[in-house]
Amino acid sequence: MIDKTIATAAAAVADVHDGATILLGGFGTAGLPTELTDALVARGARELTIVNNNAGNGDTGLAALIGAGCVKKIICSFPRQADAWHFEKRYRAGELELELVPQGTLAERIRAAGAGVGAFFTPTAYGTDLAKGKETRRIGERDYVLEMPIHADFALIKAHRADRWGNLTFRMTARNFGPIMATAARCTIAEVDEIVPLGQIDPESVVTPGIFVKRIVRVRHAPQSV
Amino acid sequence: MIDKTIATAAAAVADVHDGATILLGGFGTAGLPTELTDALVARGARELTIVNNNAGNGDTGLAALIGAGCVKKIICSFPRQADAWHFEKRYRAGELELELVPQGTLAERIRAAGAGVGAFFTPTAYGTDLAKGKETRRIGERDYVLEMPIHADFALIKAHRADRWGNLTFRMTARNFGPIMATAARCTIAEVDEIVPLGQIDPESVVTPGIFVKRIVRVRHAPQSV
Amino acid sequence: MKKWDRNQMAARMARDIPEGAYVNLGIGLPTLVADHIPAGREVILHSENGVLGIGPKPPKGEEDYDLINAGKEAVTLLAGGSFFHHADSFGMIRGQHLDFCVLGAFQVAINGDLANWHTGAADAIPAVGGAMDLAVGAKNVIVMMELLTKAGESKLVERCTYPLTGARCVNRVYTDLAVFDLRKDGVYVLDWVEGMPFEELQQLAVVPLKRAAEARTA
Amino acid sequence: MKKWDRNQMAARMARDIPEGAYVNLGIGLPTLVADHIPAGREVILHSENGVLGIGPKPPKGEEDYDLINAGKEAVTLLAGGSFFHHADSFGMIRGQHLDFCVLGAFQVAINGDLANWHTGAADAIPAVGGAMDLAVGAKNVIVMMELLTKAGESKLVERCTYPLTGARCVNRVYTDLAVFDLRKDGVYVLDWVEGMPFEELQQLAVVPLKRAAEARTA
Repeated sequence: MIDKTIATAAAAVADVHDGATILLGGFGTAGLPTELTDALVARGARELTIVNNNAGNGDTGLAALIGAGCVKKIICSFPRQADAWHFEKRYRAGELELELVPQGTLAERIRAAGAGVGAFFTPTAYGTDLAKGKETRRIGERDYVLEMPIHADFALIKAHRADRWGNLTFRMTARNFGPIMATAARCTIAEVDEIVPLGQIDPESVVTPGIFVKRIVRVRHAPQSV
Repeated sequence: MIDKTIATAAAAVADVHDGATILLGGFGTAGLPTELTDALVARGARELTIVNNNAGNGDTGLAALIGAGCVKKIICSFPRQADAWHFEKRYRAGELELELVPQGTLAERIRAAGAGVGAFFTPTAYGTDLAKGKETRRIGERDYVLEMPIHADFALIKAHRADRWGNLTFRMTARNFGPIMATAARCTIAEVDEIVPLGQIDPESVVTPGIFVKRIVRVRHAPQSV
Repeated sequence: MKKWDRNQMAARMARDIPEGAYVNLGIGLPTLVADHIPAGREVILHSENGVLGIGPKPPKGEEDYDLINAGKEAVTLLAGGSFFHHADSFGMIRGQHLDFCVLGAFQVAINGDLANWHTGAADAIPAVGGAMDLAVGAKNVIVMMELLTKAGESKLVERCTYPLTGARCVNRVYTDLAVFDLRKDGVYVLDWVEGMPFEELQQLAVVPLKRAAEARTA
Repeated sequence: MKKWDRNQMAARMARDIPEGAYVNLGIGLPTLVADHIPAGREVILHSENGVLGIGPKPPKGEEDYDLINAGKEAVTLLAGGSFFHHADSFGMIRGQHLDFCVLGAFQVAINGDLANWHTGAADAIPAVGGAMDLAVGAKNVIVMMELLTKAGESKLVERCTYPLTGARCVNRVYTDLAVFDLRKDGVYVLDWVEGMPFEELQQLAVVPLKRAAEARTA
């Protein structure tokens, strides 16, 4: 019987290796896989490349991972935040590489990796500093920049409900990067509020089919509001 | 008040012009917008380019449109069927242009048009006759073919439920090309089994948000089985 | 002469959004536009983090931070709203399905170039978010900003000196002094504050202005 | 020597699909594999028209033609199944998320080249469907075919003479006479019908064969 449930977040991230590229879900606090991220900090793998919309803030989650010196590179769209001090300190010290990507290009590069697209032309950032050094092309009446997929070793995401096959639903805007990140990693791990019996998720409403999910972990804390 | 409902299929396709490119949903009989297609035959616009997975069969629907001499070109993945006689006759007579596209490339080209992607590299068809004359590139360890988006003037699709904002859900595998076609046309028209009050479609389960839909028409016949 | 305040600017902009429009409102000043959509006019608000049909702010104490806008503020969802993932959301943007996006700006050039993501300062942490996607994507790219910097320099310029967010993308600029339509043959003033002679506006803006045919006369 | 019949071929193939595998079965012979998955083994079937978790055929009279497979036959959905659109479905395929696809073929070359979409006849209506996507996409591209044409020629060839569906993509070939593993250093026979000397198989197949270390002895 297929059962993708893993007992603990620690067990779910136990094979994250030094040098891994990790897609980390979430926008704001919505969709942040907080327990998996904590487990990742505890795991202590080094030289990680992290892909997230932001670069961590405060002292928890991604910021803690950066603070612990586990991160070599961040690929994100918006690292600047009032309390992004862990990122800022290491970035200014030259200890942390930053690849700044427009948010939609970030999403599309992740989606391209999951969908087997080798590269794509996007109009975003054409004529700006973020397109410097990149191949461009005029197609029809628009100018485009060539962008490459972002493949990853692991994706850590937060979903709402799962079943043992790994089918997922999300909660409102906590969906954000989760469904595309799930497609782009060799090993996708989802922390979820609830694991329901097979067949209880309406097949019309499955957002991420289980084919993209290797491991599910039920969170221990109560969801912030359901 | 926004209300995208149109009273009849005939009214919904009344502005389809000669030379239009039309995305036509459906795979098998699932998701075929039969009433809109009938209305299109009655409308009688000529020199149409039709994008569908197949090239019509029997004497109804797309086959009738071809039989009526309305179609100049078909873009599809699988025109060969035992009863695709209308297509076959005109194709063999040199009266109908065929652009044969692998099914996944067809889907991705439509999706690219809807998502503002200017072109993309796909591994599909590399090294085959269907990639002849196309730009290719080795990226990483795979070889790719460059493919262009398919933009359209109209998309005619079949959905299950709609609300007055044009939000759509689909029925099982009748979903097929509908959601991506809806994104790729300047004017998307959906025929639906049912129009429900705003708010009755669960926001987590909307498959096609109304932003992609210009007109909805309730079908007159009963759905084949609900 | 009295400048338009932030709410007046937002109301002036909101007036120009037609029923049924799909609109993305940027963080800050543009967010105010939502409060000024004329009563009874249905406008569908998009946020790039994956939601269409944003409603008013939730009552205090009822915030659910799984339902937020791009500014990470708690919002509500109207009946008819929907959720989708980031690739679909930016597909909507890049694919030119939004009728309007309303953005803040450091500078707008008369050819429509937009600078709103980076001051170019060497030590600044760069951050772009969805600005570049919105700049190339929306059918109408609208800027809302004060016309002048604190130093009194026009932010409507011949050519941007700050790094670009997008090239030739801005259609219209709503400021505290006037509304500017950027057309191929020049900058047209659609409206300006009462009591200010057009000539004074011209002096402040510096870049050459034309009166739109439909503009009110001062 | 008795050739394997279609059900035996399907059963032989099904045996090699592990629990939890995601599998796309092509039209015709490959579809039979579904009926031979060993009892108690959960295998999740995909169809490129947008469904995962296909169950058995519906009872006669209960067909719903909104729920079909790529062969346009009515199917059912298992608990745990899901529906998605064509771009997502082919993203799964192209993105190498399927563990196996099982296809028919006109010819397979020893380097893994596959020809199954077009005979190359000048007057044939060309039709490709999802074959080229599956050929480049699945982690394991499996062919099921009779080894010999009606004229007695091997369909396992040095080089395909029919137009290719995909280059160097086939991993393994299940035939009515033997199972072939296509490896970098040659074609390995994993299994063959009882009562046939290996030498006879070699004669029929023409292309040079090796016995896999794990192969049973005849």
